[in-house]
Amino acid sequence: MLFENYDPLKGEMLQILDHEGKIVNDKLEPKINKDTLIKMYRTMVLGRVADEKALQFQRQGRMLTYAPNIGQEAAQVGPMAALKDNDWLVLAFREFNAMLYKGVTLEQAFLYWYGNERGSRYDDEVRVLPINVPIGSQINHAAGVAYASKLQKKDEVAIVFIGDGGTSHGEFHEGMNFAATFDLPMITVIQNNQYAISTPRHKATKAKTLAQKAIAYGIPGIQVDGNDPLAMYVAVEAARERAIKGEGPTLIEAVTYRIGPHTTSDNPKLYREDEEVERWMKKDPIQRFKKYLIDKKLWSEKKDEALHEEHKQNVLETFKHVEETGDVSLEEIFEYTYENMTPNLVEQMEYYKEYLKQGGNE
Amino acid sequence: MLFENYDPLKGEMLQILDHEGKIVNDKLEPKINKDTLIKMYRTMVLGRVADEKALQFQRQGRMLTYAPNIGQEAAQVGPMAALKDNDWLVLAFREFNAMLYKGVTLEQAFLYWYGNERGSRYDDEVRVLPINVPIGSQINHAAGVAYASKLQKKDEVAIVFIGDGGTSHGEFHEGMNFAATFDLPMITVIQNNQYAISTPRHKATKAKTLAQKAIAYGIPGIQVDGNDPLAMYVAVEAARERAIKGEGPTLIEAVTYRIGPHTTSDNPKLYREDEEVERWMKKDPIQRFKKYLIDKKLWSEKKDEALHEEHKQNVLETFKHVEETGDVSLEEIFEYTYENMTPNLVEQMEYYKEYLKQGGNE
Amino acid sequence: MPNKTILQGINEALDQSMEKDKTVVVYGEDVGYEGGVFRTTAGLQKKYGEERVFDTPIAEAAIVGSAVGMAINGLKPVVEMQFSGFSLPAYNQIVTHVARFRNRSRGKYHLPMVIRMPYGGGVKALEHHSESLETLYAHIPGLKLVIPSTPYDAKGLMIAAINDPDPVIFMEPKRIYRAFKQEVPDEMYEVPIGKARMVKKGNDITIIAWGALVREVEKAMDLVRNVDAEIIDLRTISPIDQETIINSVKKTGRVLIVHEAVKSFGPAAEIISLINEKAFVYLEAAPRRLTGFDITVPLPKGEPHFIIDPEQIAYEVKNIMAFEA
Amino acid sequence: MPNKTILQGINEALDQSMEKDKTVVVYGEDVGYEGGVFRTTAGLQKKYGEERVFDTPIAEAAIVGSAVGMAINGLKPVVEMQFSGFSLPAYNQIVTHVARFRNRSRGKYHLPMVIRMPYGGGVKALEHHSESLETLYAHIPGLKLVIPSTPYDAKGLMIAAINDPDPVIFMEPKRIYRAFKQEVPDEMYEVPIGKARMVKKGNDITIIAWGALVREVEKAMDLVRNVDAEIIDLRTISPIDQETIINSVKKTGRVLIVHEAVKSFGPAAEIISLINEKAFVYLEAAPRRLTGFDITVPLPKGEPHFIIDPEQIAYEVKNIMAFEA
Ligand SMILES: Cc1ncc(C[n+]2csc(CCOP(=O)(O)OP(=O)(O)O)c2C)c(N)n1
Ligand SMILES: Cc1ncc(C[n+]2csc(CCOP(=O)(O)OP(=O)(O)O)c2C)c(N)n1
Ligand SMILES: [Mg+2]
Ligand SMILES: [Mg+2]
Repeated sequence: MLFENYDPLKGEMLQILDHEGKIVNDKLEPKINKDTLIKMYRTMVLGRVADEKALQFQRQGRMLTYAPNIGQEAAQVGPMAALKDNDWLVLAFREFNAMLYKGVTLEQAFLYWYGNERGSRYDDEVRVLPINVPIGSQINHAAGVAYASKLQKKDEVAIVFIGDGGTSHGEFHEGMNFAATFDLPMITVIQNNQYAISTPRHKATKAKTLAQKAIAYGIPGIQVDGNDPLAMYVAVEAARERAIKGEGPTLIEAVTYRIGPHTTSDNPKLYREDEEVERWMKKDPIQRFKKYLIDKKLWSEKKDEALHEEHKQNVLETFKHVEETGDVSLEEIFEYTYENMTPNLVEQMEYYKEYLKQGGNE
Repeated sequence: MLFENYDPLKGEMLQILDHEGKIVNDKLEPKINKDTLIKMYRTMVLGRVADEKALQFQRQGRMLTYAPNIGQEAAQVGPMAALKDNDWLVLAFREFNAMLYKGVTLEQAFLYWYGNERGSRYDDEVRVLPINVPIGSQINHAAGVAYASKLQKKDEVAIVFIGDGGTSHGEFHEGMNFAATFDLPMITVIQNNQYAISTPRHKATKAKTLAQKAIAYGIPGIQVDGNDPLAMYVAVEAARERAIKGEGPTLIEAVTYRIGPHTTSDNPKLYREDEEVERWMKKDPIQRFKKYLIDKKLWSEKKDEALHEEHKQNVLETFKHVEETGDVSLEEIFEYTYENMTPNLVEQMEYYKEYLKQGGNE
Repeated sequence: MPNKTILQGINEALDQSMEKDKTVVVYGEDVGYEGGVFRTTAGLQKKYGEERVFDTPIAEAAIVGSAVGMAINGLKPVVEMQFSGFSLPAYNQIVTHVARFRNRSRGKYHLPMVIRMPYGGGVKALEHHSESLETLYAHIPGLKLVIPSTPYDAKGLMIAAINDPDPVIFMEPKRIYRAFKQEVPDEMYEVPIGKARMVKKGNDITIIAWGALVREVEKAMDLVRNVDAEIIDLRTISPIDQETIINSVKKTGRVLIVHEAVKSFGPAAEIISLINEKAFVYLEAAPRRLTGFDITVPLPKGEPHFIIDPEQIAYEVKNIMAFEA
Repeated sequence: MPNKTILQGINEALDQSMEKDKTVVVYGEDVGYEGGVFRTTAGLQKKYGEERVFDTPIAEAAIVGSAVGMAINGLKPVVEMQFSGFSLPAYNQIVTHVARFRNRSRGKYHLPMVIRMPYGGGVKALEHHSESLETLYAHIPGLKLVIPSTPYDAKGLMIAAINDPDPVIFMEPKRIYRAFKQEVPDEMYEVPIGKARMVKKGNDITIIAWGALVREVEKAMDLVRNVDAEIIDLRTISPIDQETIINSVKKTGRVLIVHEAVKSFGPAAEIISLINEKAFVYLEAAPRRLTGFDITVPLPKGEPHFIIDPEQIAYEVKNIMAFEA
């Protein structure tokens, strides 16, 4: 239903909450309970504060590298709120907010960017796959997770994120087609943040929308205002329904913008105008959502200040813990190659220990 | 124009010459000169005769393996007739008729299936790339050829073939998107012969048509009756015009059928009904085209008999030559790895010669 | 005990594993309805249904990548690459994910999965159907690479591979899929991964081979008089069975490694280096390798030059025996 | 002569080659407008236009596969894989096409193209940004594999690679992109592919390295007294310069190979095997290799264990010098 009403080929885009925080589509306004709304908002603010701090830590040489999510909070938190706990989240790498919402701890998330594999070992019950660096390849993982859910008749779906740039990759095509062919319970969210590093979206494909790529797989595709958490919620909720019913995957293009640099090694001034950034800052998802919550009497400026302060302290403290973890031990880099260390690996490790014993220097 | 009138999403398919050999769309009937029409027909019959003989040779243990094209002649010859000599043909592996039309000799084409690399060294002026085994990868080659044509302002296009099964491959996606992004002069023909080995087309993708996959790249896609040489001609002619004008690639789905086995190692009875084959035999492209030519007074049953006989003799004689080529020399398997043989390769070859001298056995 | 081919051994291993363990799924191009282009998976779809045994689109990265996801979510996928040459589109998935998920997630996720692929030459096939790509998998930490050479091992190693908690690349020597039969128990059993097979004890020279070439080595030794060779079927290429190799070389002092893969940077180089590291002082002759030439495997009319036969092995054995330091 | 970094050497080689030869095109992810994530291609798009220097979609198979087509149709493409770890999605194209078009077409088509890729660890990067994948390319017949270790060689080898009629994989040791400067001529010149560089003559031990580790070997030899090492910068991994290696080992009788790539089935194994084949009787000690461990390159907080430093090289040199057969 929803998907038939928003045809990407006709340039239609789903929006419920506009840039000013006004409901522009009250028929579709989702009935989200208060706690969930607050959790959504809290996560977005935490994501924002953590991002800003992480960029600082990196400039201070304390964080290794970092890929900020500023401006993309709604595109991540909206979808997460529409899922169930047992649904799977399959990551690309710019889904900090989604991770936090789904139960990855701030400490784990930071530890990863700090350069420690432990930052990809989320708690046992947290159904989130680690950050996935090779562009596009995560789509196939999600398809497999979803296949297993379906075969085992588990009532769960896999949601997978990818960037606009990632949709050009062969793995995107193979994974989408695989999922569609077997009617798998998968939801793909493209965070179209307009850039792949320095390459603007329009230089990566001639398709007018990324949502229309769904047509190649015979599945619904929809363009959604990715800075509108309510629209993202509604789209994912409908996609989940399809998925659970056995109707297969859905492709959701979240139209958003990467306000910050690609990563801390990137200088966006090389390839885009400040003016463009400012234009998008006016569409800020957090401001918009805050107004909505205040209008609904669920929030206030005072609470907001307190929340920012709370998160700031949380972030500072957490990062302190992260910094205290120090280096990874020699044993640990060997231990996880196989279930049991091979004789060859034992030998290599022992050789190195012997070298260190003889006064070797790391 | 043409492409706007045939929307794959509406289930429209271009046909000009119907199963009975009647023109059903006289506005679109192409004005092909007599010589070209005859060359088209002669090539189709040669392709058919060669295919049938090759299957025989293989059963007799004289041909290594073979992938017949029976039923797909129009899907290949129609496009070739619409091209110019300096256009490039980029092959998958089931384009025997296209190769012959474009100037690959029957002997070369047979030599390949006989198991000799010389069968992929076509004459210097023949702009055909060798048979390409890794499914899908040829699309990227065609995109590159087309890029070079465009950059060097050469008035030429690249046409590339792929099977229905091949459209599921990541390389198809990457190559199509690359070509579309840079508006390259490329034409992609999908020979949708309904099967990828044993896997039917509908099990490989949920897309209702393969032509609609064009939408993912923002380019036109069209479904064409692939057993209609005139429709194929017209579609490719229009696509070529777009390409030469700098408007980019076009995706043409030729709806056809593989009457024979996948290759001589395949037993299609394992996965499809004879009845289905018979149904498609009624749509035979050669019969249809013959009727058209006879109606146009360009052909006669008598000429037809003579042509079959001529081709039969030609095929038998050519294959005799092929069989006389015998084995490939030791030098030859070493010579073409690099422009100059490395010391290592010289040494390996000399070592083996020494072994043979000492009475070694190949 | 009934006699079975390698192909039957593998089919039986898959069948019995699927029977026993509902989480085992088998898929790939044409493996379902038709039962595989070599018919290795024949009968399985009928028996276990279209959800557990199925045909996929032609998309190797999707086949392997989806197996990663399935393994994470409770299944044990056994996927087929139609020929080892067509595993390359999945190489990114195999190297960047299959090999690494355990390490990446510090053990939270691991991937009990098997990637099967017929490999090797001598079957008069088209391009990309004859490669021996052991090195590409053996060089990658986190993968295991297994190659059976007999029906008994084929069945036992496949069962072991499916039960293994780590991902296993399983290369099948297609040239000998149906070449001969051997007594193979009807019951399930495992042949341990990581252990070479002592084909024949001997004192004069150690000959190491795997896959289709093991039998060629055996035939070669019928041609060489007065040389008492110790023949080792490596069986697991990675992790390699150092112990068996080193003990043998310490005894014989001479060694020949035979493989179809091309020579340079190929698997024999690793074995020679291991021997240098662990048994250098025992060497009485320079270790040698008899391998594919450093060229693309020729099409069938040129392939006879490339194929290693018993005569050539015998020639090399004589060369090594004649070596005097 | 002006002093330049490796990065500048490569940039200049590209610039001058494009200036001289209109058929040279340079492209890849972010190489155009921005000039590359390392800025290796900075300035080229401005100078040569968007048609000859351009950004592509994120699609490595398309980048390499289109280069194949361009090379066939008269261009000399120089493409970038953003990091060597991201060359894997193009691995199918590289192995099945780039390496084979000449042989497949019996010389009708050949591919004068270069695939550049920053490689190696020690830059505190995320996963897949630190790999050393030499073996994957050196093992494939039809490819050449070049790795410079100095600014002078970087420029000269890149020019040679672009002029080479065969496809060249050009791995760039990103750790030392800007680490030091060297006098580099402003003119164009070639450093021959297939020839190692004699870094330092010596009599006691042969040390072979390449890329970022050449300097570490030099530093190591400052730490070891009384050992007169012959240091060879291999520079071309394939085709390998047998002559230089073998002559050196015949003189020294002892050898150490140092590389960042993981050990098993890695590049050092080939060198050791060559030495066994050609200089066995000259060996006075077991040849040894000092390499990456057989694990996934750790993230930065564990990477120091993995990185090979001068102290470790010195330790190994002492071990080898102490060897007595
Ligand atoms: C296969 C592969 N190629 C290249 C890269 C290097 N790379 C990292 S992020 C990135 C751009 C991704 O753009 P997009 O998909 O739009 O995601 P965004 O960064 O905007 O979130 C690239 C090219 C990679 N990680 N994987
Ligand atoms: C990458 C790759 N995977 C698998 C194969 C094996 N294979 C050869 S032909 C074929 C089916 C091709 O089907 P389709 O594209 O429809 O072409 P058709 O054979 O029908 O002409 C397959 C799977 C291959 N050649 N390349
Ligand atoms: Mg983006
Ligand atoms: Mg087909």
